[in-house]
Amino acid sequence: MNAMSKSVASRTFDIEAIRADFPILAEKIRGKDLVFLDSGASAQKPVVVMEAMLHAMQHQYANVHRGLHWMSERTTEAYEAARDAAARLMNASDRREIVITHSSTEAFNLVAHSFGRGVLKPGQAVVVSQMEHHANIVPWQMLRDAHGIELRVAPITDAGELDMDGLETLLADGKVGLVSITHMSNVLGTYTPVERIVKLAHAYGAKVMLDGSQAIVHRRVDVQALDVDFYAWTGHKLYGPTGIGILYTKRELQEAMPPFMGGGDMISSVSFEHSSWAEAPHKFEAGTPPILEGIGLRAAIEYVEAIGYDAIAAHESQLTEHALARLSDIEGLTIVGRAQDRGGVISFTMDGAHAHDVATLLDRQGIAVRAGFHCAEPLIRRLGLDSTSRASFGVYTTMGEIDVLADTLERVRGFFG
Amino acid sequence: MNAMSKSVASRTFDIEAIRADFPILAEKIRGKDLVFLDSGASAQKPVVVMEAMLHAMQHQYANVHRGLHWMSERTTEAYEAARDAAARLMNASDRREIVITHSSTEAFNLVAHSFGRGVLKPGQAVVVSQMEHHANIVPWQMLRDAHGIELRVAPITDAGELDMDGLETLLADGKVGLVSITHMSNVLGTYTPVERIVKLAHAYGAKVMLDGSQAIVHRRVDVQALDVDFYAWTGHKLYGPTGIGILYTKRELQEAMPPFMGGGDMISSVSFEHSSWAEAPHKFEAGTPPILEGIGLRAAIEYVEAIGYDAIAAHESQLTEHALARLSDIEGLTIVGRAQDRGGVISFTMDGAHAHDVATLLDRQGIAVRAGFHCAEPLIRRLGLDSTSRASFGVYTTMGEIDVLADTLERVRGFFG
Amino acid sequence: MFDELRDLYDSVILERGRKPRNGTKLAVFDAEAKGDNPMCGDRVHVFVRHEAGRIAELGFAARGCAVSVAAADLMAEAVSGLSDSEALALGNSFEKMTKTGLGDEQSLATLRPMAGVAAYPSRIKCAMLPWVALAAALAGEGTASSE
Amino acid sequence: MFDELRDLYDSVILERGRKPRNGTKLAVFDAEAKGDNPMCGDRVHVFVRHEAGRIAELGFAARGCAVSVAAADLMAEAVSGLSDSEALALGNSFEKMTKTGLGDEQSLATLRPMAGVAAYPSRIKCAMLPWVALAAALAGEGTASSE
Ligand SMILES: Cc1ncc(COP(=O)(O)O)c(C=O)c1O
Ligand SMILES: Cc1ncc(COP(=O)(O)O)c(C=O)c1O
Repeated sequence: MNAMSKSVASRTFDIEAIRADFPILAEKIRGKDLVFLDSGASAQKPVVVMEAMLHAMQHQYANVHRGLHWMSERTTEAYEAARDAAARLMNASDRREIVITHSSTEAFNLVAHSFGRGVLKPGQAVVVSQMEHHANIVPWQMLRDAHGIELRVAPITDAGELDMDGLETLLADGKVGLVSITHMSNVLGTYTPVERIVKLAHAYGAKVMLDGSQAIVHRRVDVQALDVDFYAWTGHKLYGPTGIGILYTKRELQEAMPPFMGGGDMISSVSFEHSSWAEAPHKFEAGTPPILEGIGLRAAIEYVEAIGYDAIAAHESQLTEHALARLSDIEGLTIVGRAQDRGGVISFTMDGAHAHDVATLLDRQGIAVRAGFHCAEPLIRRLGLDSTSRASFGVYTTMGEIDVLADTLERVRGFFG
Repeated sequence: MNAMSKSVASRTFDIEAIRADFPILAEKIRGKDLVFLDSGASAQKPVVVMEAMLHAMQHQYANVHRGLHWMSERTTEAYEAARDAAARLMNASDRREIVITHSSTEAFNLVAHSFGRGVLKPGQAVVVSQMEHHANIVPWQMLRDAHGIELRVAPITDAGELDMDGLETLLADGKVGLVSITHMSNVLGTYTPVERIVKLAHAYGAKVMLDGSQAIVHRRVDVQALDVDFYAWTGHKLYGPTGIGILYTKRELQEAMPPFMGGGDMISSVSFEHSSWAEAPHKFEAGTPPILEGIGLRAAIEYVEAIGYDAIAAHESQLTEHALARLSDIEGLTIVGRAQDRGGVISFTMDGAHAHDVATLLDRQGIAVRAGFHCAEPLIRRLGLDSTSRASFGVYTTMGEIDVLADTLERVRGFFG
Repeated sequence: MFDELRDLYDSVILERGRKPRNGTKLAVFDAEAKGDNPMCGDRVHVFVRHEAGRIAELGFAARGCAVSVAAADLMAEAVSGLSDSEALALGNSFEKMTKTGLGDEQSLATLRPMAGVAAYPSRIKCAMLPWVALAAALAGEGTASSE
Repeated sequence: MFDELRDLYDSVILERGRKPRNGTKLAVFDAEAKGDNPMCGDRVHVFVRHEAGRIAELGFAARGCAVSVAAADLMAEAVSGLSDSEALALGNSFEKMTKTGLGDEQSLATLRPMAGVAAYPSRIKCAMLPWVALAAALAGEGTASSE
């Protein structure tokens, strides 16, 4: 079960073999080859993920954790293997540090409720940055409004990098209990200097949560080396199914954190007067968990591991360099964000052509890009923009696809020019 | 796409054809035929559900709602069709009344947070019953402890029926803002008189939430006829994937309810000072939704519709009658709960044999039943028990399987006797 | 290469999207509202001046795509001289046309260049944004959203 | 028909599960703790009396399945005469045996009938419950959970 397709098991980066693992890439859109440059919104799924989920539904499925019968025991093992895989992928020291959620978004809400209301005290502050996804803004606003926690915003530079001095200034008064910042911007492609952020925040007594929704797709993450307190990501961007996310929570913080949602599986004992909670991570996982999704995610993690982050990162930096070079050559096109350390997510604007219109014209040629706020309205406003178009890459993206994008953008310019 | 298998499209209840739709039923457990009597915990999946999810991953997948490209538009349509299907299944008058969650458990937590903290006032009360699943207990306890809402518990009779006089007594002082009660007990199989509950509660000014997690698997639910305010259920018990649930919310209540979780997709506009919310149902759906799960659930709903609730209910009542007759004949076996109106979930105890031991012995013969609290510890305590064994039926359960269960239980008695 | 796109990007839309004729705030007006498309950032602010119970003039300020700007510009012309209820009825017909691609009523003549949007479901809300704002303005509400 | 099950339901377990020999609360004790298996309802309350730094007597009250009751009963005999740290070490060996089915140390002799539980992963926590409670009792904690 969950066997990796032979093409992946042990290879150097073979783009054609990888593409063959993703059947959807052979689709035609309005008669044109699909050029899928929207992996930053959600990635396509390799056959191994489909097979793992299908195998479970065909041969080995029941509810988990509570069953004493064969199907339930085997399904529990298969599902819990996702926790082990996630722990290994992130180099967590203890599998109990891995909380399985339904998405990154749920992970942020969980921490905002549990750590935010249960551990932080009114008068303390949470710091986010100007380049956060709404998932890392709105839960803190709700915490602020409900619980009297101040929300501070670390500035970014015009190049789209985190302003570390600005961050330090916000930490100076010692009131900050948590710094929650992206590891990689889903708009600008910027990687943030997470080692330095964690050191700095810890020096001022603040815990750190990182939004790894984008980063973990492209880069090796080591939560022990980082010494980070919370790290969140979402399965569907890492070639896994929708409906599952991972929240790393440092072991020593779990005890003080109350549960987020209540229900089955997260309790130790229930009476109407009083209920007591199960041990972490189960305390944070109420109800029937995402069983099939866990089984699919484990296959996705193993797929990524088999390719290896070194190969993934090398491929991505090739693509990104090429794309930056090609797009920079297009007259009237402006690349948004110019961070030193950046990855395969590129936003741009075009003079005289609104991002929506650009996206629609690209779509007509089979090219899928995103346009708009990218769930980061404050960042777009900070940059003085109304919207951008965004191309984002996956393991299956080719140099040829970048060329198709660039060539087509030239023609879009002509259309509106 | 999502075409129903020919065997289902238009038939009377043909159990062999139905069983052929569930490939897992052909599995052997420790060399014995699988007799899966744990559908109440989670049901098996028909081929149409697998095919729908697989088709999406192979041919038509992207993130939804925000995309301007073909894959995103088509995936949005396919995903949103789940909302339409759920609205049709429950006879909701408006598709916007259907909130897509990740489980029943999330649905209860959503209502406890949003309606509970946002609409109910400290000093008001919530009523649950003695026969609730933990998912319909713990969120209200958390609401009680955080928000000063009283939690009242409606009694049940020894037969395992709701004590309607007891319920009315709890409502009498007019302080009750919400009555949240199961539509069908996951332990006793009892159907509650939901029409009467809704009328009674409304007469005293209370809203009503029903836990339909079990009921909707077996019985037609008409939210308009019931005039119920909230109705929750979970996809994996209705032959759909894990990681998706449905919360019906009456249109006129949505406006006053604040969001539960914050993030992408649930906002109208975000700035650091202030964010405004999208319209319902999106206000209640933060982050990337369960896209593949929605596509799978729609196929499951269509599967159930094609068989039809009349046929399902007739089959279930045959099974239940037969099972009650056969099990009653076993010496030392006690059926727990004897409600007049009951369905295909049967709990029992056996003299001299603990429920775990019974379950393990049955498992050795390939028979999957559940044992323990069934996430309803207060109910088990109310009945003066420590645990029960539970057999629960699905559309694919046969009379022959009931006989295998009964015959094997006779032998279990011999083993421990 | 984009010939297929002429269905949506009719030359009228391209031109109106680039250089709207009615894209100015009115100095004098008696109704106004903002429309927002929260998912993508399109915004339009609509100003209306009535005379003798009819819409005498409509101006707007818009930031957005060619489709939403052109839609606003054509709307300004189409509703001029109509009563409020006629304008709202026209909005309904227009919405139908954006969904079906069909609409041969005489009243839709000015708006017909927008019919191609029907082939692009996610762009329909761009076309509807100014109409949603107009409805809000006529109803005396301050803001509206086409999401 | 259940012959295959003799691996788990060894006659010792069946007998001990039904009529434990040490299943009584101690009148005099110096350590005690409750163990809970929250998912299924098994409960055991363990009482320990020490003499000269060694466990002189262990009694318990249990409500649960044959496996957990038999495990408690055998544990009571196995730890008698051991120091606390020896008892805890034995618990570790026992846990290994329940997971692997293997354990030929002399110290495990009394407990060996429980080895069959290894074939039933979800029942391991039943076998471990009394040991978890014992550890809690020796550590001076009031309750423990084998979940
Ligand atoms: C009656 C009842 N309510 C609620 C639930 C919770 O469903 P889920 O675990 O899918 O959230 C269940 C099933 O576990 C149930 O049987
Ligand atoms: C940086 C970042 N954070 C958080 C999220 C939220 O992920 P999800 O929608 O799966 O919860 C996303 C993706 O949408 C993202 O790109």
